Amino acid sequence: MNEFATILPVIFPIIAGAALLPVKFRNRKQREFWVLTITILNTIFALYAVYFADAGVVTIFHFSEKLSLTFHIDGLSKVFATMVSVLWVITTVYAFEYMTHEGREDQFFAFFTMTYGVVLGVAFSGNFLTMYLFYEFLTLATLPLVMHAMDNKARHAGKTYILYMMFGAALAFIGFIFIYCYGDSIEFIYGGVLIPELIKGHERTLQVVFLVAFFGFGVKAAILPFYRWLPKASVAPTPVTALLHAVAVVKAGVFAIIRLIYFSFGTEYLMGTWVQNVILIAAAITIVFGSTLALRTPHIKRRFAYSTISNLSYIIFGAALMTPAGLTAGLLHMIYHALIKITLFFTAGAILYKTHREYLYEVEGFGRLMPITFISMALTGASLAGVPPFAGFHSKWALATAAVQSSNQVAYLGIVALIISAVLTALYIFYIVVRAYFPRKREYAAGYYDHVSDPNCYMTVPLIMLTVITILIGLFPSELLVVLEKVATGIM
Amino acid sequence: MNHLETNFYEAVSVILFGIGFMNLLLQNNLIKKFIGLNIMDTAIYLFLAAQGYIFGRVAPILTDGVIDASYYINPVPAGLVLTGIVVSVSITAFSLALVQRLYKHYGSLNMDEIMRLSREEEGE
Amino acid sequence: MTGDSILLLPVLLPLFAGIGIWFLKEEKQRNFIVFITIAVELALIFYVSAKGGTLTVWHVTSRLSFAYHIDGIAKYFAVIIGLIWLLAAIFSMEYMKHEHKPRRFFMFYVMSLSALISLCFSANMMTMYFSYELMTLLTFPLVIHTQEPQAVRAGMKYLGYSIFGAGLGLLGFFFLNTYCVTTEFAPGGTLNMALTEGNEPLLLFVFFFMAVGFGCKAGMFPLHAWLPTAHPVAPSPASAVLSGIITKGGVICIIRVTFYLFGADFIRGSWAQTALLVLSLSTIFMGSMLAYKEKLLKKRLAYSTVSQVSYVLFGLLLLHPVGFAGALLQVAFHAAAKNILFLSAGAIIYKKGCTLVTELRGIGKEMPVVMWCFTIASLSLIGIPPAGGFVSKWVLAQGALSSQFGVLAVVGISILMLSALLTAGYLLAIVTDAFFPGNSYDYAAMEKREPNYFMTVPLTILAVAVVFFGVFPKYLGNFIDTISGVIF
Amino acid sequence: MEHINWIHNIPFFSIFLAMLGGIITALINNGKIAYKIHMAIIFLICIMSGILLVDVAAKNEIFTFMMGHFPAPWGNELRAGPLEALMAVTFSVVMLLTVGGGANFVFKDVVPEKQHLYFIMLNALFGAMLALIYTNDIFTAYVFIEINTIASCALIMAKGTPQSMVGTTHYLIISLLGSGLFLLGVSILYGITGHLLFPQMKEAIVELIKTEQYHMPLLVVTGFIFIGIAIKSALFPFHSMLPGAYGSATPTSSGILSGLVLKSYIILGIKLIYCVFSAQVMESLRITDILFAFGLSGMVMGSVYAMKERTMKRMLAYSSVAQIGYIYMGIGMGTRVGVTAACFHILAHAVTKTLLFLCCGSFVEDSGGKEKIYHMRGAALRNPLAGIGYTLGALSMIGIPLLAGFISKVYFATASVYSPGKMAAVLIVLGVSMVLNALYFLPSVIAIWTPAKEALNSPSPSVSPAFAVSVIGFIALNLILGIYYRPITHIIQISLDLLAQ
Repeated sequence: MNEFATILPVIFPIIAGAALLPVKFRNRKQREFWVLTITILNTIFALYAVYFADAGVVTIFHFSEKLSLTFHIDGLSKVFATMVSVLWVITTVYAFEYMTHEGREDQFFAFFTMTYGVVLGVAFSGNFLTMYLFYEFLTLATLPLVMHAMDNKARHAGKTYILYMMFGAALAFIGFIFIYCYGDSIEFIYGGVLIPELIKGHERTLQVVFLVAFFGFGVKAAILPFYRWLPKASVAPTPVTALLHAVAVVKAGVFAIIRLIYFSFGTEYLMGTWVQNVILIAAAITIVFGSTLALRTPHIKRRFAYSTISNLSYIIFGAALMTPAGLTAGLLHMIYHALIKITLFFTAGAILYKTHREYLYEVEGFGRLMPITFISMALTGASLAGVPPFAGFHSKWALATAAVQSSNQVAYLGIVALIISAVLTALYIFYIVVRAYFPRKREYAAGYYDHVSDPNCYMTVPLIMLTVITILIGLFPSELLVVLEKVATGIM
Repeated sequence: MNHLETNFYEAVSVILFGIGFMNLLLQNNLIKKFIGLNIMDTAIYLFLAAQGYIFGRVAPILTDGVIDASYYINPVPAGLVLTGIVVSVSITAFSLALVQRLYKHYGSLNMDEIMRLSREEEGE
Repeated sequence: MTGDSILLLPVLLPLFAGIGIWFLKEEKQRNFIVFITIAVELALIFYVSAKGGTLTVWHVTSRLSFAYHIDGIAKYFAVIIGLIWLLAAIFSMEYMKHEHKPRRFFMFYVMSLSALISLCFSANMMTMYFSYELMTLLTFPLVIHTQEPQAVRAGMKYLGYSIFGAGLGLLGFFFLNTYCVTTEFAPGGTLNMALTEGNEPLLLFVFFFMAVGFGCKAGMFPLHAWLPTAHPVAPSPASAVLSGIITKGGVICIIRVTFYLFGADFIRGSWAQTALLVLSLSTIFMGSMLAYKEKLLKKRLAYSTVSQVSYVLFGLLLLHPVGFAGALLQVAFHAAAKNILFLSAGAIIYKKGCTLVTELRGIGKEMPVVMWCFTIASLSLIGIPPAGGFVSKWVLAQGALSSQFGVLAVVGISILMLSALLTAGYLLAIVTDAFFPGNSYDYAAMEKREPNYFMTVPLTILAVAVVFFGVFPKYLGNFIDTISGVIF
Repeated sequence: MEHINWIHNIPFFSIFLAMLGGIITALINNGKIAYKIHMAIIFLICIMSGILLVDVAAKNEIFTFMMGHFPAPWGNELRAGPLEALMAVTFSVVMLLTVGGGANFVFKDVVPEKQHLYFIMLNALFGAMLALIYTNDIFTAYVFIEINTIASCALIMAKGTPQSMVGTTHYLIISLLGSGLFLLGVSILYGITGHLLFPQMKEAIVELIKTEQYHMPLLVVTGFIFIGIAIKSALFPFHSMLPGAYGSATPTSSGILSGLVLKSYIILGIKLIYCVFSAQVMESLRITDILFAFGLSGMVMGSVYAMKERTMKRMLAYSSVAQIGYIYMGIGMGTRVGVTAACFHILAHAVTKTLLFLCCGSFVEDSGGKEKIYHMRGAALRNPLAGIGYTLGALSMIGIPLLAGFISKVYFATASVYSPGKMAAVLIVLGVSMVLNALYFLPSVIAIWTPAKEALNSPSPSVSPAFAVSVIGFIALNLILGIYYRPITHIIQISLDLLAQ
C-alpha cells in the first residue's frame, strides 16, 4: 500500500496529463475544474506520500543487478517535494487566468500537469539511474511549455534550451557511469557509495569526473558558463518561467547536485580537494555575475531570470561547502528563493498580463495603480535583497556563517561574493519599485496609464498568499531550520 | 628479387589487381570503370589459379585410374575461381544494365557529369 | 517578548503615526499631528532614558534575536536625534509649502525617526543591522522627493553605497557571529578569546572592513562619494537631518562595533587603527578642500559634513577616553550646527530661491535672524569660542596628544588646524558677503525677506543651544564621562 | 544410426527457404502475392530462428552443420551459436515489421509490373544476410557478400527515379571496391593458410604468429579484409555511398539497408575477429586501434554531416554513419565488453533506424512528396502515430533512458572504463555525439510537431493497419531492448565466450 502511495504522485499526473492531451474541453470552467482537481488531488497524494507513507526504498523494476528503477523518500525528497507540491497548486490557479491571453490552454495544462509528476519523480528517485531518467523526462516535458508560443522566437529558445539540457545530461551521464562502476550501488546513501579499494589509484580521474558531472547538472542550475538558456527561456508563459525556471527545473538541477555531492560521491571524499575549491569559485563567480547582468537588464522577466541564476548559485555555494551547516543554509535558501522568486515572476506576469509592458522603464508610476502587485514586489524584493527580518536575510546569514565555520579561504571569497551580490540585488529590485512608485517628472504618452490596475482574484490571491507565506516563514524560521538540519546531517 | 622470380604469378596478379582497382576508383567513364572491375577480378582468379597449381602435377581428372592425391593439383582453388567468375559475370551484367539506363536518361557515361545533372534535377 | 515592553513604544509610535499621517489630507491638522507625534516621542525618549531597561522582542533563531536596551550611548544619541528631529519638523512645516507631495514627505520623515531610535536602542548586531537597513530604506524617499531625474539617480547612488556599506558590516557580523561569545553588545567587547587565538589578522581585516562599511554612512573616504550627491538634492529639512543625524547613524554603528563587540583593547595599536585614523584624517582634509572649491551652497555644506563627521571618527579611533569625549561632543555640536546651516540654506531657497553662494551678497540684511544663526553655526564648525565647536575640537586635540600616537597625533592636529582654516574660508566668506555686501550693492532693491516663526524659531533655538553648551560644556561632558567610564 | 538433430538443420533451411522464396516468386508475376509469400517465408524463418535461439541459448552450445558430403577441412560448413541465432531472430523480426509496414511504400514507388521483382530481391537479400550470419567458410562469405551487394543495389534502384539510379551506381562502385579488397584478402589468406573454414584458418594463423612467419602478409591480409568490410558497412571515411543511396531509395529499402544490411557485414567482421583472427592477433596487429579511431571519427563526423543536412532521409543516412561509428568503437576497444556493447548496439540501431525511416517515409507521403525537413511542418500532427514513432526513435538515438539507445550508451561507457587507455576518448566522444544527435534530431522533431503555416492540401493520410502494427511493434521492441535488455546482453556475452574458444 505504502509502496503504491509512494509511486502514485509520480505516475498519476503523468497519466492524467497524457489523458488531457487529446481532450478538447468545451469551455474554460470545465478545463479549470479538471486541471485543478488533478493538481490538488496529486498534491494531497504527494503530501501523504511524504509525511504518512513511510515506505522506505521502493524498487519498481530491476534492469540488472545494479541498475533498477527505485523510489525512496528521504529528508531531501521531503523538503523538495513539499516545496514543489505546495507551490504547484498556487501556480496552477494563477496560470488559469494568465493563460487566457496565451491561448492553446488545453495543450499547456496537459504538459504542465505531466511536468508535475516528473518533478516529483526527480524528488522521490532513490537511485542515480531513476533520477537521471526523470531528469531527462523533465527536459522533454518542459520543452513544449517553453516553446508554447511556437513562434520563431519561442522555437529558437526551445532549441537552445534542449541543446543545453542535453549537453548537461551528457556530462551527468558520464558521472553516472562512474558511480555505476566504482560505487557499491547507485542508491543515494548519505555519505556516498564509492568503494575505497576500488577507487584507490583513480582518485584523480574520479575527481575530474565529479567535476564533469557537477557541471552537467549545473547546466540545469544555470551555473556559469552554462547559464544562457535561462534568460532565453523567459519567452515562455509566465507561470512556466515562474514555476519551472525559478523552482522546479532549476531547483531540480540543484537537487541533483546535492545528491551528487552528498549521496553519491560523498563529502569526506571531496572535502578539501581542489574540486571543492573549483566549484566554490564557480558558484561565487556565478553569484556576482548573475546579479550584475540582472542589474544591466531592463526587461523585467529577464532581469528576474538573471537574478535566479545568481540565487541558484547561493544554494550551490552552500552545498559546495560540504558541511551539514552549509547544506542546511543551502536548503533554506532553496525554499526561500523558491517562494520569493515565484512571487516576483507573478508580479511581472501580472504587469505583462494587464498592460503588456515588459521593460522597467515602461512601468513608471504603476505603483499606486497596481498596489497589490507592487507591494508584493517590494516586500519580496526586500526579502530577496536580504533586509532583515525578511526571509532572504536568514539564508544569507546561515550561508555566510557556514562559510566562516568551514574555515576555508575560498569560502571567505564566497562571502564577499554574497555581500556584493546583496548590494546588486537591492539595486536591481528596488530600481523597479522606485520607478513604479516615484515616476520621474516627464511627459507620458497619451493612454500610458490605460487599464493599469491589479488583475482579478485568480492572480492576486496567489500573490497575496505567497507574499504572506514569505514574510511569515522569514519571521519564524527556527522550526524550519531544525528540520533542515536533520536533513542535512542525514538523520532524516 | 628472387622472391619475385619464385612467385611472379602472385606479383603479376597483384599488379593487375592494382590496375583494376585504380580504374574502378578513378575512371570517370562508367564502362571503363566496370572494365577495371573485371580486370580486378581476373587478377584474383589468376592469383587463385596460381595458388592451386603445383608444379609437375596434372589436373584432378581420373583418366588413368591413379587415385593418389599427390599426383594431382589442388582442385579447390579452381572451384573458387569458377564461383568467382560466376559472381563477377553477374555483377558485370547488373552494372552494365545500370549504365545503360543511366545513359538512356542522362545521355552520358561520365560519372561526374551524371552526378551534376542529377543534382541539378534535385535542385529544381 | 521579555523585558520592559515600554521600550518598544518609542520605536513603534513614529512608525504607525507615519502611516497614519499618510491619510491626513488637511495641512494644519497634519502639521499638528506631526508635531504632537514627535513631541510625544521626545517625551517617551526622555522617559525610557530615565528608566533604562532591556527588552527582547522575539528570538528569530537561537542565535538571532530582536532586542533593545538602554545605555549611555543610546540615551545620548536618542535625545539629540529627538530634539533636532522636532525642530527640523517644525521648520519643514513651513518649508514644504513650496514642495509637492508634502504628505509623503512627512510620512517618511516621521517613520525614519523610528528607524533611528531603534538603531540607538538596539542591543545586538541583528537589531542594529536591521535598523540600519531600515533607516536607509525609509530615508530613501526623502532623498528622491523631488523626483527630478538627477534626484532619482542620486537616490540610487545613495541606496547602492549605503547597502554596500551595510553589506561590509554584515560581512563582519558573519565572522563575529562565530568568533564572539554572544552578539549582544557589551562594553569592552565580547570576543571569544579561545577562538580568537591565532585568528587576529583575519579579525583585524574584518574590523577594518566593518569600520569602512559603516563609515560609508558617516561619509568617510573611500565610500563618501554618495553624500555630496544625495544630500543637496533632497528638500532642505531632509538634507539637514540627513547630514546632521543620519550620518551619525554610521557613527553609532562604529561605536558599537569598536567598543561593544571587538573592544578597544583588541584594536588598540593594530595596523587597522592606524589605517582608519589615516583614512579619517584624509577625509577631513579632502572634505574641507572640496567644500572650499564648491560654489553650490548646499553641496558645499554637504562636503563640509564629509569633513566634519570624520572629526568624530578620528576622535573615536584614537581609542582614548579624551578622544572619545571629543568625538561625542563633536557629534552633538556638528548635528546642531549642520542643521542650522542647512535649514538656513533652506530658508534662503524658500524665500529668495538662490542656490549659489555667489548670489548671497547682502542677504544678511534681508533675513538677519537666519543669517545670524548661520554665522553662529559657522563659528561653531570652524571652532571659534564661545561656539560649541571650539570645545569639541579642543578636546579632540587633547585626545590626540594624550593618546600614544607620536607622529600621527601631531599630523592629526595640524590637519585639524588646516581644516579649520579651510572651514573658515568656505563659511566666513559667505557670512561676510552676506552682511557686508560692499558698495556695489544697491540697498534700494533690498527688501525684508525674514521668514515666519516656523522657520526662525527652530534656527534660533539651535543657535542658542550651540552657544550655551559651548559656554557650559560640562553638562554634556559629565554625561559623556559616565559613558566612557563604562567603556574604558 | 545416430539420431538426427532437426534443430541443427534450421540454419541451412532458413537460408534455403529464403532463396527458394526468391525462385518461386520469380515464377508468379504479381506484387501482392509475392509480398504475401515473402512475409510468410520471413515469418516461418522467424519462428525457426526463435526455436533455434531458445535451444542453443538453453544448451549454451555452438554447433557446425556440414553442407554437402565433404568433412571439415575441405567441405563447406554453417555454424550456429546463440549470437547467430539472436541475430537471425532480430533480423527476421525487423525484416517482418519493415516489409509489413513499408509495403505500401513499395507498392506506391515501384511500377506494378516490377513489384514482384522487388520481393525477389528482398528474398535474396534476406537469404544472403542469413548466410553471412551463419557461414563458417570465408569464401562462402565472399559469395554472399556479392549477392548481398547486388540485391541491395536492386532494392535501391527499384524506385526507378534517376536519382536512385545514380545513387545505386555510386553504391555499387564503392561496395565493389570493398568486396574486391575482401576477395583479394581472402585469396591471399587462403594462400598463406591453405584453408577456407574458420577454425582451421584460426589454427593456422595462431601457428604462423607463433613461428613469426608471414608477419607482413598477414598484416596486409587482415588490413584488406577489414578495410573491405569497413567499406561495405560504410565506416566513416568510406560512407560517401550512403546518403545518395538511402536518400533516393524507397523508405522500406533504406530502412532495411541501413538497419540490417550494414550490420550483416559487421557481424561477419565480428565472427572473423573471434573465429579467425583471434582477439590477441587483432591486438598485436593493431587493427582494433585503427577501427577504434575510424569509429570515433565516424561518430562525430556522421553527426556533423547530419546537422548540415536539410533532407530528412539523408539526415537519417548520415546518422547511420554515426551509429556505425559507435559499433566500430565498441569493436575497436578490443575488449569482450566492448564487443558486447557493439553487438547490443547493432540490435538497438536496427530496431530504431528502421522505425525512423518508416516514419520518415510516411511524413514524406503526407507532405506531398516533399523531403526537406521544413516541408514536414505539422506532419506529426497530421499523422500522430508516425510522429510518436519518429519522436521515440529520435529520443532513443539520443539516449533517453528506458529506450534502447540509452542502454547501448551505458554499455559503451561502462566498457570504456575497463580499457583505460581509450576511456577518456570514448567518454568525450560519447558526450559530444549525444549532444550532436540531440542537435540534429530534436529540431526535426520540433519541426514535425510544429503546426504548419498553410493548410497542406495533401490527402489526409490514411494510416494502414500494417503500418500501425509495424510502428507499434518497433516501439515495443525499442522499449523491450531498453528495459528487459538483460537476457539479451546475457546471451551476447555467453555467445562471445563460446566464439572465442
